[in-house]
Amino acid sequence: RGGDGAAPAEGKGGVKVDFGVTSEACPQTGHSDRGCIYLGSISDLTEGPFKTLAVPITDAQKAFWKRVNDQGGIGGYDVDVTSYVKDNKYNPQIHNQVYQEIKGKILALAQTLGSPTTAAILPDLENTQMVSVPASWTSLWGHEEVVLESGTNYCLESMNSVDYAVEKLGVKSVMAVHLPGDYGDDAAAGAKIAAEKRGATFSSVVTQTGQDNQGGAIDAIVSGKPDLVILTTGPTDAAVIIGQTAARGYKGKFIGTSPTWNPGLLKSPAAPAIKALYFQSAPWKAWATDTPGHKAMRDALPSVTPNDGYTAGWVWSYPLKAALEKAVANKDLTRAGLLNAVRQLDKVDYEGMLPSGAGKFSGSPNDGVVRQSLIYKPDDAAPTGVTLVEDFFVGSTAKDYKFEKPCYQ
Amino acid sequence: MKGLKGRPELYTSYAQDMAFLNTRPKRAWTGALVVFALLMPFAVTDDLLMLLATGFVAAIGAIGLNIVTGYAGQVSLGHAFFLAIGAYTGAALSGDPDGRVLGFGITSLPVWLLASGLVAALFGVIVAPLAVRLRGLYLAIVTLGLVFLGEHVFREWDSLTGGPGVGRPAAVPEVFGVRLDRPSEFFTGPQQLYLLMFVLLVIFGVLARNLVRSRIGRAFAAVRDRDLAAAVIGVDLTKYKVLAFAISSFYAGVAGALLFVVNGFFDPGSFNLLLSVQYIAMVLIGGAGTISGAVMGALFITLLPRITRELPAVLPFISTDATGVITVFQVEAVLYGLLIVVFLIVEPRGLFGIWVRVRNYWRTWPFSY
Amino acid sequence: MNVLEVEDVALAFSGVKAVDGVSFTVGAGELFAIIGPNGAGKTSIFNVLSGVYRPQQGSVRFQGQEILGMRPHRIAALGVARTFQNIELFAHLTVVDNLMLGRHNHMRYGALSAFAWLGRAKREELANRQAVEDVIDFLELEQWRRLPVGLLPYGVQKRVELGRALAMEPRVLLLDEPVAGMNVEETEDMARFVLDVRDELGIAMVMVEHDMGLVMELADRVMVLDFGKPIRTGTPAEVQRDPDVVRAYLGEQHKTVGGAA
Amino acid sequence: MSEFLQSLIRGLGTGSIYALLALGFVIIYKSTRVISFAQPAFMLAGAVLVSYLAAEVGFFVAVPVAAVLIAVLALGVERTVLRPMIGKPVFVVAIITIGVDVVVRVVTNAFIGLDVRQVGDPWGLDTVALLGVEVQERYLVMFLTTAVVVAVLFAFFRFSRVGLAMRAVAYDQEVAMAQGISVGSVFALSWAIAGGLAALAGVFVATGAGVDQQLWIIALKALPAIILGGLDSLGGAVAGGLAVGVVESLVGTYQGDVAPWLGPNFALVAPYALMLVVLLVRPYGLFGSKEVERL
Amino acid sequence: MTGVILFASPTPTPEAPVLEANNLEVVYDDVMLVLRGVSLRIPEGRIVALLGANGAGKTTLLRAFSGLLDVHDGKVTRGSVTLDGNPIHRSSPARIAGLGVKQALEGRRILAELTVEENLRIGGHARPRALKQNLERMYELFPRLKERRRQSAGYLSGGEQQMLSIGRALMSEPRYLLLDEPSLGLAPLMVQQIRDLIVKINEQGTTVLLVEQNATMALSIADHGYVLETGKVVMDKPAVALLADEDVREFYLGLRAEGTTSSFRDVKHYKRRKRWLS
Ligand SMILES: Nc1ncnc2c1ncn2[C@@H]1O[C@H](COP(=O)(O)OP(=O)(O)OP(=O)(O)O)[C@@H](O)[C@H]1O
Ligand SMILES: Nc1ncnc2c1ncn2[C@@H]1O[C@H](COP(=O)(O)OP(=O)(O)OP(=O)(O)O)[C@@H](O)[C@H]1O
Ligand SMILES: [Mg+2]
Ligand SMILES: [Mg+2]
Repeated sequence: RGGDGAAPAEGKGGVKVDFGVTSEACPQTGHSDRGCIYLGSISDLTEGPFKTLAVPITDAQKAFWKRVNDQGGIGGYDVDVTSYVKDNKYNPQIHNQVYQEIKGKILALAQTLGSPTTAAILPDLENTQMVSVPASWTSLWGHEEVVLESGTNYCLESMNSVDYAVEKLGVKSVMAVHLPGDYGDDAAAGAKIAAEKRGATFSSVVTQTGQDNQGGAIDAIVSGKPDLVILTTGPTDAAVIIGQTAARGYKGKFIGTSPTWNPGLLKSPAAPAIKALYFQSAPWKAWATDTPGHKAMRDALPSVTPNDGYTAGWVWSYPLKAALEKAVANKDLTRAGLLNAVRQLDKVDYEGMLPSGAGKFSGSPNDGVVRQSLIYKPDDAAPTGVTLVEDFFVGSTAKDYKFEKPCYQ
Repeated sequence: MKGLKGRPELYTSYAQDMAFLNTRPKRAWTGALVVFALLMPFAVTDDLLMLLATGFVAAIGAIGLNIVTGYAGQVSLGHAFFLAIGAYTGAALSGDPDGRVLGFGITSLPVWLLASGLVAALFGVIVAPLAVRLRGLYLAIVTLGLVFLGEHVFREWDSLTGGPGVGRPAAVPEVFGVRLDRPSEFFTGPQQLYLLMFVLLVIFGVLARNLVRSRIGRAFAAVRDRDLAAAVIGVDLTKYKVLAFAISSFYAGVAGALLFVVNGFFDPGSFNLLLSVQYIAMVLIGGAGTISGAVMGALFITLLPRITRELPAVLPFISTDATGVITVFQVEAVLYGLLIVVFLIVEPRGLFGIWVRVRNYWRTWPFSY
Repeated sequence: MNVLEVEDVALAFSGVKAVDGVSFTVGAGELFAIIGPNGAGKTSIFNVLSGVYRPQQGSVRFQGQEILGMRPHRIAALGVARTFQNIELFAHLTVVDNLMLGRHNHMRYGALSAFAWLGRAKREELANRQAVEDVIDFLELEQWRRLPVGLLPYGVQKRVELGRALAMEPRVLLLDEPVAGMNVEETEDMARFVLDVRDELGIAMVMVEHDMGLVMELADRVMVLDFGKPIRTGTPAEVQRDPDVVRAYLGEQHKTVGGAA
Repeated sequence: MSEFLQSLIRGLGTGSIYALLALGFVIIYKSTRVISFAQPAFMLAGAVLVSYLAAEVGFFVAVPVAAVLIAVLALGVERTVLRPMIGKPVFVVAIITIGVDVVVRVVTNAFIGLDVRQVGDPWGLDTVALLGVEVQERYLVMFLTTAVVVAVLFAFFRFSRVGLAMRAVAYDQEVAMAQGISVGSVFALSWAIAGGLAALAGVFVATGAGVDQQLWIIALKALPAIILGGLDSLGGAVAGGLAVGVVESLVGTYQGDVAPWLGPNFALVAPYALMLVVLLVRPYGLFGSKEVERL
Repeated sequence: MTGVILFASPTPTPEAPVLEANNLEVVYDDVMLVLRGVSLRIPEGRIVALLGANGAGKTTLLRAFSGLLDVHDGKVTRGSVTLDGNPIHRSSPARIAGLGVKQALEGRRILAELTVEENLRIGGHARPRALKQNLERMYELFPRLKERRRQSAGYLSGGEQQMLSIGRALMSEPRYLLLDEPSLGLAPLMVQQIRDLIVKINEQGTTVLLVEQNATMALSIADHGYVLETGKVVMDKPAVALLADEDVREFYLGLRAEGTTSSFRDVKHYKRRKRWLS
């Protein structure tokens, strides 16, 4: 035995199905008349570095699909995202193991968190036409057919940040301080492109996660004195870097990407420095924003501590919903059918959470990629600790940038 | 010997006594195990096969660690380093020459596998002089230093490793022109990889078993039990410590090169303290100083996470909800730790100890006190 | 010809003179005893002979070859074997394996051959196993053969240690307190084995022992050490009458022993 | 020059955290011959506990209370998990402590939640001028606290019979028992002290930016420190801890100019390189006691 | 202090100061039955000798007295150990040592990494007050140890370590001292000194249980003696009576029936036979 050669079969309403779709009801939704679409999630749920993002992401997705089911499901099917949730501990090998465990039982992945982890299963995703939603914003995904990215990526976001800083803050020198890998390197690549285009000097420092590991970065900032630091680290790393450099007399600005932020930093000793020097860039608007999508999200998650991890998990889910709907309409809910549906997606209804036009998976990456991002700044009063200073915008660098390959390889 | 069931085996020559499997039950057990293992691919699903294949590879690595730590008594926490050397040698040799990371396109498994072992062994020889000078935990932690230094190098050297958070493809398992990770006419990729790893484990297991019952194995044990006395009866301490490290690293290199083949992809962050510790745990949980113990330990540690993932389902009082204060995943992680703790408290001699106990029980049955 | 020639050896540990100008020779087939108070330096002399300690001065010639400065395993390979005051067996190994370790240097095959366990490795193992069985026979160890030595009674362990040394086929055998802690019966057995080794195998021996009955009866010559210095060397009868020896070592209450001598 | 001094002082500051951590390891090692890999978890738990307590009772009450509570926790672990292992092979016990670490850490993580938690220390990132260089107050506090703790520990081991008893227990438990030493109490005491020290160190680590789930990793810095200093030497732990801190800081400051080819972040592994070199010259670290062997 | 002292009453009142094993059965690892109902009395103020072949269970008996069976996975499965009538076989070793029962472990068991003096001080753990004075006493007894006081004990010669081991046991001025083969590896002169020492401390009030292979020495100072064979007491007699016993003379004293020492050269010419085992 072994192998996974499920033959396509006829499912509910004449829809063709193969993996992860049953005509029996989902175990937890309570709609006994509907069939069930099983989606898997592989996330960083206990010990890994991104746990604090991963848990709200996973929660938000659960809420998102519950709302879908409550609103009537998808063409006679409910969606189950709770039966096959696995912990990857942010380790590629574990990621692959748990993926292998669940892959025969799911139609698609509602979440695959992290880049090296997702890279470990990428060939398999492609071979088996497994559509998947990433939990990361790297520019590589824009070039992977089976991966449904939402919003802009680290690379373009950082271009915008540099453009913003050059225009609004008069910045002349830029330093990217970043974690290694797709996350940090992708952002650094974008920052570099923008800085060069704008005639600002550019330098780059790799650092590692962990509070006591920031000495090198701090030394580099203090001695390099750049006007702007593009920060792609974890939250406590950021707090240490901003706090310590400020304590040592640094007066330039920082712009960090979304995983760099945590509202708890506003209570840290670094808070004064953070309030004075820090800006946050974002691919979409924060938790408390007034759009139909945001409102639906807050209603679906009534009693949680606001955190933009929820926002991310929620936003990321829209394209998969759209693809499923299209696949059902096509009467082909097989993996191949779902991938086909993705190829037909011209736009996705993000209920106002992303600018219109976002979610074009049908054309070339350069066509489809979202270029808008936003700038926030710390604010004690705001629910997730940040308040908007610059609404969706596309800087001149990003606007002209030809997105033909991932920024960083 | 007809009708003498239960009597100790009688030997008619020393050759028979010294044979590889010197008793009938040993032969029977081994035969049955091999047949069982070979039938496995037809009985279980691919994901389990992949896990077992990984377990077999881990077993090769654990045997290697057992040689230096269990037999020669030099506790090494540096195994992850040697695994990494093997992994990168194998991956680079067989890698795509036009790829993003270093690759030489030599995809033939026997070639890169041997090379991985040899390169790792070379590093073992370089490191071994430390072992000649240091003892016990000092050696353990200094070899741990290797892991940290190695991790640093692997993070920085991204043209080889792809860099942290990115990684690179693993070695390509091609045997006589056939890619074993791709499905063939009769078998799926995982089935082929399972069989490949099983065969390799048997080969390396037999080799190791031969080694440890040879004069070299005895010399290792002497160095372990009391090195001063070993020297006085004629064992060259330096030579055997170096040899132990070299052989152990060879095994680690081989295991490292194979370890990610099943996975297809690996990240330089994989070769950390935790990995070294897992291998030490395999050796200790299996029972230090036995080959079969190392294999059992490796399978146990490899399968443990899977077991802990299945456990909550059968324990009704644990909610399977992914979120909440204590989630099922935290329960899994805690179980992993707890199982190791409880296991070692109950049976400090490891799985092999349990096996010996069971065997002794039946041997003296019905007279067990 | 003398098997062993020790000349003016001196060894000190941060000021403590453990061995202080010791010279002696051991002839072929001779049983030479060293006695002396606790801490006189007897074991230290053994440690010098087997290369564990490096004396500050002196010379040790074994079969005419200078061995001072050689590492222990080299000296062992030349044919110097010993037993230890505190049993130094490999507790987890069986009697057979302990004895096989004694034959370590009688086998030459290397790691590759060991992996394969074919040809040379197998042949050498078998041949040496035979030699080990001879020793087992000689010392009547049959019933313990396959037991880890750690489980054996103290007296048997001492015997295994002798066996391991014999398995090395040495030219000279150093025995450090071979009957310490043994009861009468075991002492008698050990004495018998020592005599057999001399009579049947003709190996020269140096023996350190506090059991005067044994020393006086077995030794051909005795050297008495005090504070690292030899104070008297001679036949057992001469030595035990020496007043210095009585004062430093035997004590006034000591009765002359060894009727045969 | 002032760059050097600043770097040095920062190194001594973080070094004093490493010293506290190293002391915990050494105290357990001295009495059990085991390196307890549970120390990182206790450190994390201590910091988390203070982050909860400080809000209620204030930082200065919270710290000692947390140290005591973690000491009690460590005692409990010792009692349930380590006590049955008395006399068992030390490497088996070490692996058990890793299991303990996982359990304690995962449970503690559940209390960290999504936001970075703060310990509410009064120093923040404020600095004072000292000898013409700006020094963060918290580094001074760490350094002084460590000095006091070390002095107290030294006095304790010097003037009580416990220090010697611990060593006896470490080398031969049966002998120790036969002399009337209660091995259990010695174990318990060493685990409790080590737990308290870990908690204290955890709080100090957290003063800069807060507590997150990765905080425990810092505890591994104690490993090169204890080897540098010598596994069984309290003085060595302090010297080793400070050396690791200073080396890390100085390498961080200057390596970028002197030897950029070593790669950024070499400072993080520099202590291990230093440890390797020192051990080649002194196989038992700077102050460790040599294993005594003779035939 | 030689001479025969017969016990006044065979069954003394339970409160009488005495360390006793009553019908004691001890099992190791749950499977090895080592003591099979041993009864032995050590009345206060006496020297009691315990003889027996290797593996007879002498050390095991001492462990039962000092509470150290646990360390070896041994258990008392029947019978009891009582001190002045109170059972102590469930007490911790630390407590028993606190009550003044002290075992000098077999095989010296020096703490090699500690200095000679630290080893002695560990011995005095239970009696911190008299530490200085006891140290001086030991140095007087063993001048050799004083010379080496700052040296790591592991480097001492075998005999020096033996002295240290005895000295360490004496440091706590125990009420009951259980000595396991104290003369092992000691030079003849030293054996005499140890013998005299035992007599002396006994006169000063320490009760001694002496396990010895050197039966001549042991019986020459003991009041009473026991012979243990494979876990059973096979003889229980006043020391003089043992000295006169034919078997004891042959098997423990190495004397022929005629009273002459046998020569090692003709060991194999006579056959040993233990009459008490018949
Ligand atoms: N490695 C060493 N370091 C320091 N001192 C040592 C060392 N080896 C031996 N000594 C000292 O040298 C002296 C002689 O020791 P040695 O072991 O040779 O005595 P011995 O004659 O064998 O005594 P015994 O009869 O008690 O065994 C002793 O005082 C001992 O303390
Ligand atoms: N820890 C242990 N576990 C199992 N068996 C043991 C243990 N210790 C001793 N024995 C066994 O118990 C028996 C009695 O041992 P014990 O040490 O008490 O004898 P002994 O009379 O003191 O002998 P010796 O004269 O050799 O010291 C022996 O057969 C021994 O093998
Ligand atoms: Mg000696
Ligand atoms: Mg005994």
